[in-house]
Amino acid sequence: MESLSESTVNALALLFSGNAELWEIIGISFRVSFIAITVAVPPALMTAFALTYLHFPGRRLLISINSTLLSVPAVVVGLTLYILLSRQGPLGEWKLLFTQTAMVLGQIALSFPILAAMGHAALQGVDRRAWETARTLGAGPLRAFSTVIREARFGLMAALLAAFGRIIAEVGASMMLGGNILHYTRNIPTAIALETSKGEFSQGIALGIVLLVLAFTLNALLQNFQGRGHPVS
Amino acid sequence: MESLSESTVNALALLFSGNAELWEIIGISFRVSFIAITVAVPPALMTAFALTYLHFPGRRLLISINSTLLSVPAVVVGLTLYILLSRQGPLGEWKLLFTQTAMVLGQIALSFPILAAMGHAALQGVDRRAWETARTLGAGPLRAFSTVIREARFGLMAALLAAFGRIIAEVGASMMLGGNILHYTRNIPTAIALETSKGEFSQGIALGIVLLVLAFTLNALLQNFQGRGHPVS
Amino acid sequence: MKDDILLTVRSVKKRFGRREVLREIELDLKSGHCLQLGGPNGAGKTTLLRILSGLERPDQGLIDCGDGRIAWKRIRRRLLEQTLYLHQQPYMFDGTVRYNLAYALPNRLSANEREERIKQAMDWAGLEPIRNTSAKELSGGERQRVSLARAWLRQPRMLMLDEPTANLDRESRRRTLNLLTSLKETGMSLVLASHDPLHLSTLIDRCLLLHEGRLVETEPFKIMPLSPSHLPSPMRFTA
Amino acid sequence: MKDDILLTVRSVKKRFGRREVLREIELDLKSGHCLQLGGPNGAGKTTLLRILSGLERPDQGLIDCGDGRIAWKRIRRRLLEQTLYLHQQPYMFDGTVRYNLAYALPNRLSANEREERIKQAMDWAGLEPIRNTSAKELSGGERQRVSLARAWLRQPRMLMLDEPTANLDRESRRRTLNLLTSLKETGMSLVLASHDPLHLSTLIDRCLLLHEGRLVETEPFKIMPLSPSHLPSPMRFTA
Amino acid sequence: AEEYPKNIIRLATTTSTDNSGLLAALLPKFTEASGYEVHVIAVGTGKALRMGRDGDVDVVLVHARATEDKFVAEGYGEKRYGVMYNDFIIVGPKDDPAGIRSAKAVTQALDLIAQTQSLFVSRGDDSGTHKKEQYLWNKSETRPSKTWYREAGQGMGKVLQIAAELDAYTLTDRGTWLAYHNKSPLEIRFESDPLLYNPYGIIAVNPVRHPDTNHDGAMALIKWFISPDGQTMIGEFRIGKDQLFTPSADAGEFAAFSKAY
Ligand SMILES: Nc1ncnc2c1ncn2[C@@H]1O[C@H](COP(=O)(O)OP(=O)(O)OP(=O)(O)O)[C@@H](O)[C@H]1O
Ligand SMILES: Nc1ncnc2c1ncn2[C@@H]1O[C@H](COP(=O)(O)OP(=O)(O)OP(=O)(O)O)[C@@H](O)[C@H]1O
Ligand SMILES: [Mg+2]
Ligand SMILES: [Mg+2]
Repeated sequence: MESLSESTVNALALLFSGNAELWEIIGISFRVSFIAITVAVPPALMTAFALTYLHFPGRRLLISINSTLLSVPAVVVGLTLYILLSRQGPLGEWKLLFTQTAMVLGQIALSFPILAAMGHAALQGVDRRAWETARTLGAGPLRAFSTVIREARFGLMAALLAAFGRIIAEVGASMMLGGNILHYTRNIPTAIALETSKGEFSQGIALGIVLLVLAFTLNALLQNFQGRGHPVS
Repeated sequence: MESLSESTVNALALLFSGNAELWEIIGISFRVSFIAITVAVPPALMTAFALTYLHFPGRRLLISINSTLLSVPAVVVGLTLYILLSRQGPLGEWKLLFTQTAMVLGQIALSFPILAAMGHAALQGVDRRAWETARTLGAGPLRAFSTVIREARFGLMAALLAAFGRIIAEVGASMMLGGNILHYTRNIPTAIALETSKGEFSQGIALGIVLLVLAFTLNALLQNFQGRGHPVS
Repeated sequence: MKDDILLTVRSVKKRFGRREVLREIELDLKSGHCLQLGGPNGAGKTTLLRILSGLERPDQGLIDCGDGRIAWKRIRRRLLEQTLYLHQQPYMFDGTVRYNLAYALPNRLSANEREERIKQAMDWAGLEPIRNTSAKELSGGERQRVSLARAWLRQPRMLMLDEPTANLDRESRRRTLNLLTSLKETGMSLVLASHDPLHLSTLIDRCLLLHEGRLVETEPFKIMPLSPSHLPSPMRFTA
Repeated sequence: MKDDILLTVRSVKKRFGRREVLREIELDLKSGHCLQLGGPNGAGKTTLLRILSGLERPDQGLIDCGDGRIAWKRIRRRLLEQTLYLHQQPYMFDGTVRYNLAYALPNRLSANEREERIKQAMDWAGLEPIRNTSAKELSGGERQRVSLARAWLRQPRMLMLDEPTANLDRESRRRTLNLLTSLKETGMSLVLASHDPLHLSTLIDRCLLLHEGRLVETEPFKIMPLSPSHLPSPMRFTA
Repeated sequence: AEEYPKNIIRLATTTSTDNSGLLAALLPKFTEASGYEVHVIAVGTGKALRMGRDGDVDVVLVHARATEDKFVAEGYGEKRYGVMYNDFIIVGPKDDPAGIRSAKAVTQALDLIAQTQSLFVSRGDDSGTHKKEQYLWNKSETRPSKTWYREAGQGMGKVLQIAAELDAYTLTDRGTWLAYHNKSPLEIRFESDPLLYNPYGIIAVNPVRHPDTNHDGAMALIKWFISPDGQTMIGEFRIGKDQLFTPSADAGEFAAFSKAY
């Protein structure tokens, strides 16, 4: 068995030598997940905000439902969308199955509950005087909203990273909705699943490491924007 | 194709008629995930606490690494443990591969970064005066620690739910480490994956619904303990 | 401009759970007047100020700030536009002192004007040396000063001050008095809840006491009798 | 018991970033004494009290509370055991008023004793009517009173009071004076940082002024000169 | 560490044997007869052999003749025993755009697909089926091209679903197809060519290399599979009225086997 360190080196060499197929797979992974998270964030933030600041009937139920959605297996999300998008399904006309768009839809569905639940927890942690001070200092609802988000940015960033981590690494729904078709819908996690299903473990690990390196770079970049990383005490 | 509502009804009927095989699968799912989360929570809390309250060199790096771990695909976690636990691997002596213990290990590895990252965000949101007030009122470090945790319980509960949701629904690592052996290591997500790979979509959906119903019940119970679910403003 | 009534309050009620904090609040607030709100701890001063600032919703009653009878949602928006509430324990946004001051500036100003006004506010509040300190780390008095400086920058029509001089040192109290006096002269109305109104006594036009959820008139400097049993029955005031 | 020195402080320094807040603090605190700490906003009063309570770590210097020269970690533990710091803006735990009071009780008490003492504390602070209210919702003065009641329940050897009478109504101030006086008579030492020491003046044994990071002695009631240029050079005090 | 009990046999096998329901039908009988319990780990052929190589399972049941022989030759497995066979078929859209129905040989069918540039979905996962497909393309005159050839990298069931959605052709084993054909709009477009023969073999993991595998159990299972009883049951296994597998164990092999164990 090729050793772990060896395959790491090989993977990084591949990465930096500009192996086209590898970069294509990476490109598909990030493209799909970026689009998904970009689409999911605004409504998830709105939901989190509504759960935090609005009294409305069914609020608690909604919170429960949302946390429950966290436990929906990716395969079930994938399956449900699959049934909707398949030829026999109600949205079969759109012919979206086995396209990147279908993967984006799956990843939106997967990231939304994480973003909403963790966003809710983060906003709940912000002192209500933040909102009040903003409003009383003349900020309109929109500006006050963005101020509260700024105050909660540490927790919201954690939410973003968790959600992004979940979907960039998620294999069940992507496999089902994208089909893992080379050059079209094969992304890093489905490629890893394929390699390991072939028994090519070191290839799988290598791809995993590629994902890690890229995720780490991204994290480091984001943390620079984040600011308040210092300890509380 | 059987309709969605029909298969839901069938699934619930199965569930309440006490279908032994189904309940066995459910039992394995929850047993494994409960053990995993129980083992993972204390060290994850400690880590979150250290990241929040202690200054030490490499703190920021550790935070970055932890968030990066969030993006490790479950298959990679599974694969790494697989290689370690396989007969050829360094821990092959233990003969853990294809046992529930291996699944537990995989799920611990998957839940730890979520718990630590979200726990960190939750603790960071607690006013530092909480810790100080506890200490100055005569609480020892341990009691002060549990007080801070109590103050952060809303966020910590979100972390717990997210982590539990992730591992109860996770298929990649369980499949690889447990082997999806009927009566031994087949849990709900691997059963779903099996059914859907056979094209038995309605069976898959039915199992997904079972998971949802159970997760929802669990959530509702937990929320009762949680208390502070009311809106901030 | 003086003697305009900016705010009319009629039979406003507010309860928390089973405790009726405000039972029957009647109040008229005139332009350029300063009203002192007295009452023991938990009497409801903060609650009333928050209602008048649009931050808390009354259970019942009428508030009119010049638009007649309108829905609470619109009243609330009007109140938020016209008043500024100075929290009893001011909240600092995560950012520097300068960021916190700039927050209160109206949008329409030019960059130069903004700089100019921030500088004036810093000078007035003695915040120049700590302009780049994180506002979350400030001392109690410094927070209070940032809070007052923000009020000056915002320049609302009505200013609701909740214990503005608590935590302030003697010099800052003097400056606060000067500030509030000059603001009042521009026609701004002030409502002041304070257990230490002595420092601001020259400012106060009328003293009201919150007693059992009602406002009763009282004499300046006798605003906190130990046993309020001899008080007159509640009536309506024009401040 | 009196005249025991509970706490010796020598050349304690503390800086935040580039600002030297405490430069050279020298202090001896005797059992049963009350020391008033003056100084303008941002002088470092809170910082000093927090250091003396073991909540903040000084950059340098010696603190001895009866164990001689020991490592900061151990000093810190001793300080936390022996002193109680009353926050300038008290923190309420998420829970009822009763929960917050019970928190401060020593563990070794029996259930009956606990009930008894909580009841006494509530009576003293007038918290009985709101015993089951969520402490996070309390008014400013009510929080301050809960905070003082917690101090009474804990009964430490030294009490560091940061603006204990801010936000309190007149009656509560009177009661606070009584409380602190009786605590002092039991041999407890008090350090008091306040911009309003008038209410507690009968309590104070000595007044110190934080001036440019040093403690200088001053006369009671002259603790906040507007221009501190005429002050004597720094020296050592025994309070 | 928990010792894996000696009455348990771990069998790594391809998804086709497990998903078709064959093992579920057979193994309880074996357990009844022998007392051994079988833990089935259903994965691709490549991974199943990998598990055998690493000693993580006791016995493998797969269908990739060349790889199996290599596995034995390299000393990972003891000896390959033939168990049964079925055959591969090409399924495709009802209207058969490439017109392969009339093809004389499988290679010709593939050439037609390539010439008409009809969509073709490949397993692309190094499975036994994928290896067979690559072998067939090599025999044919044309080569796949990205424009009409889609490598899915998934199991047979998934590939059938993808092909159905895309109106594409694909190569499948008959067993999986029989399990799926009710749910699929595709139809058999080409079958019956000697090149499409698909034999299954069973191999015990080499006990010399991995002494702690359950070798006795593995041998018992092999014996049962190739015994007349086992063979009859394989032949009698049906989905609907279709027979999935044809038993093919060598009677001579069984005789020799019975003597040895
Ligand atoms: N959100 C709330 N939920 C429940 N009770 C509340 C809430 N807000 C205030 N109260 C209660 O209402 C009463 C009035 O509070 P308020 O803050 O208005 O008093 P106050 O007059 O400002 O007192 P202080 O002088 O101490 O600041 C208090 O007893 C307080 O506990
Ligand atoms: N954690 C911190 N980081 C940076 N600066 C700090 C920090 N804590 C306090 N300071 C600064 O140190 C100075 C002293 O603060 P401190 O709270 O001790 O003042 P104080 O004497 O209590 O003032 P006040 O009368 O306003 O309460 C202030 O200028 C404050 O901004
Ligand atoms: Mg108040
Ligand atoms: Mg202070």
